[in-house]
Amino acid sequence: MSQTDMIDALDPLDGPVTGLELEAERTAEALVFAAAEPVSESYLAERLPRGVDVARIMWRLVRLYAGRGVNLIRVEDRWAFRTAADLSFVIRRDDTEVRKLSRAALEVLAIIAYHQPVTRAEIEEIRGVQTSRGTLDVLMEAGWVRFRGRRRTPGRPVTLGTTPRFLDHFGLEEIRDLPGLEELKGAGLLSGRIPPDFRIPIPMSAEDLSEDEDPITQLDLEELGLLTPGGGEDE
Amino acid sequence: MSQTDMIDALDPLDGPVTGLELEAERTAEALVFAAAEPVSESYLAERLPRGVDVARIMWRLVRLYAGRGVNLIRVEDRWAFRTAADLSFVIRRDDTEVRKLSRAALEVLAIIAYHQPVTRAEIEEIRGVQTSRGTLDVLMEAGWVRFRGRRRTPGRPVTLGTTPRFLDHFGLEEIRDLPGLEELKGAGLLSGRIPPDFRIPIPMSAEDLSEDEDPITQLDLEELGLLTPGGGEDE
Amino acid sequence: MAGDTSQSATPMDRLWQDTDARGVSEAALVIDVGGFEGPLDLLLHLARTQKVDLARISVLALAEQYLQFVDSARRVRIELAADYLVMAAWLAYLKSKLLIPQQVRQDDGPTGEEMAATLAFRLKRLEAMREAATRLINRNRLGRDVFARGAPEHIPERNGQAFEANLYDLLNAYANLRQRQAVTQVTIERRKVWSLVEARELLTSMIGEIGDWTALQHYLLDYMSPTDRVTATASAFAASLELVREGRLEMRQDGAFQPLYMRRATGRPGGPVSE
Repeated sequence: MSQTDMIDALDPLDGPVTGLELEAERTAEALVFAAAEPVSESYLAERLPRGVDVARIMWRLVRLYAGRGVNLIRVEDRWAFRTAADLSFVIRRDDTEVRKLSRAALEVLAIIAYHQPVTRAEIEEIRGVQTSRGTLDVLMEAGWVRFRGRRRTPGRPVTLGTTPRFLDHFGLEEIRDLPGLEELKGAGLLSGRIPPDFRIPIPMSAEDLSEDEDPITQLDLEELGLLTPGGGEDE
Repeated sequence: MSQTDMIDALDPLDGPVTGLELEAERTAEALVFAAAEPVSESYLAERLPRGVDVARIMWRLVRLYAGRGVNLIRVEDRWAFRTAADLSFVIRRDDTEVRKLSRAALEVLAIIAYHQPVTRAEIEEIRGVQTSRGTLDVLMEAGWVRFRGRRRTPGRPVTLGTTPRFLDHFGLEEIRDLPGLEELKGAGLLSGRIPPDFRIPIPMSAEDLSEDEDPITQLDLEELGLLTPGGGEDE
Repeated sequence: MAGDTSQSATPMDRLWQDTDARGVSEAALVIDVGGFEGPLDLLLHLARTQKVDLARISVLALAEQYLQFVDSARRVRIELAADYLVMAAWLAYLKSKLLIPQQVRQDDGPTGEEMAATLAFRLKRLEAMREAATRLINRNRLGRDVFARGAPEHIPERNGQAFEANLYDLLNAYANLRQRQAVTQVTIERRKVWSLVEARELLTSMIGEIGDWTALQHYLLDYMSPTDRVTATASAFAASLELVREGRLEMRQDGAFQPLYMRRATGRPGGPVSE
């Protein structure tokens, strides 16, 4: 989306391209192509001929590669080449294992991503359950989550946030690109407090309501007997 | 040489390019890019749309990339992308290769961060092992650890602390941002099975000297200069 | 996201009539406590069986379902984790507040409506995060759908640093080291009784900050085995007094044998700050 916008916006910049710029393009291409990790713009700027507009160079390259099998993408202020997503099925190898996340870990990751900076207590409040040992560990080890700092409130709790690697892994240019972020914010679902217009109508009598309750059946009870108590542990 | 010949020789093949061929080009590009090693033509043939002439696709790609910062090259009978030879000076591996910090160094660094101002003897007491000469050197060299002052106790041992660069590297605003006991537990770094009297110090500001510390003087530094990097003497 | 459009405008009367129209013969609820991530998760599951937008759920019905579930579980002698029981106590309290017509508001405690709204909001927020997580994980992921250079030719230097280490490595090293040195073997005896303070802590992580007068104790005792009640009451009372002394809690009782209300202490200058 925003990449395409940017490409369109750059059209006026099409103008004459100098030999210096072509050389800068080749160099930038080579630098980014060679690396596996995204390369920062400052890293590129240091290595490109003086006086070229690095952003312009990069966006020209983005457009150049837009239709190809390998695309130039941006992760925050870093650049990387990545295979085109539509070719996934051809490139995918059987031996490529992406990290499998437990449901708990995935939920914690999403909460950290959407609510960052967020404290552990806030995560637990949202999930209503303690975060088990190891859940955050997995996310830290994957390099997706990091300690950001400490909240300037009593107790100075540590805040968590996501890393550039998280963005890279999930194909996000920046945090603002998280799916549905704006709607969630608009609905007040990313705040700790109930939005003022969030009201639940309250029934007048208890009788009307018993009808939409699902009674517990014998079947349920049998199932209960089979199952281990004291769950609620994640992982 | 022979590549150029081949490109010239292919010119007659320029003719009409089908959509299928363009797709094959994209796929080949992505496959070669993502592969860890040069890929064979048979590997490509298996994955490209049936009926395309793999050699023709590859030679068209060779020509496409010929003037770019990245070239498609043939190594024996396999294909690979390589940065253009004339740009190798930009790409060449940086002299200062990034090294991972050893576990010992990480431990010493962490102790210095949490327990500062701390003497070498105290570090050894906490770790339970002698700290090798090189370990502190590495941390000094990285610019993360510095001499803070001297403890006003017999022997006036030198105290160690962290530097602003340390904060910068680890993304901390101030030393007090280091997580405490609860946060370490919460992050799953400490297990629940710790003695009740287990404490983690709240790190002292890296800037101010503590009450029983004297500032390091020029004289001290000279003295230390003799002692630190070369001579294995400490305290 | 479900329902941010509908929640505000719908007249409340119609809402509650709606519930009658719904099929009552929902597939029987499958209760698998082990499969739930705590009481809030279970509540969310129950709410889904109501098949309505979370902004329109009947909190009362939900509470009723949950309490029924807990009762059944207890009847067949399944030992439920403490947090399930604390949630039950809270819901029982909520239920009583919702059912009893607005009393003369003798204090500033939250109304049943406010408490219900809080619960509904939390359920909705949790559901929203679940959906967000699903959308996130279904994106094109690096290493599965999208690939990086397979044969990188160099590693860009990072800020000219010769050594690489991140905060996580550092903390991990420190935590491991300290833990290694703390050789003392501690075995924590399993607690038979949890105090009201613990209950409050559990509840806080489930429901959020309980800022106002709450008479949880009264309901909580219902969910304890008779043998534990006396000791639970005693230890809860002692623990609460301790917290009052520390300025972290305020307590109130309207008369002898009346429920004991408590709330987080507010605005005590210079008092120790709880986490």
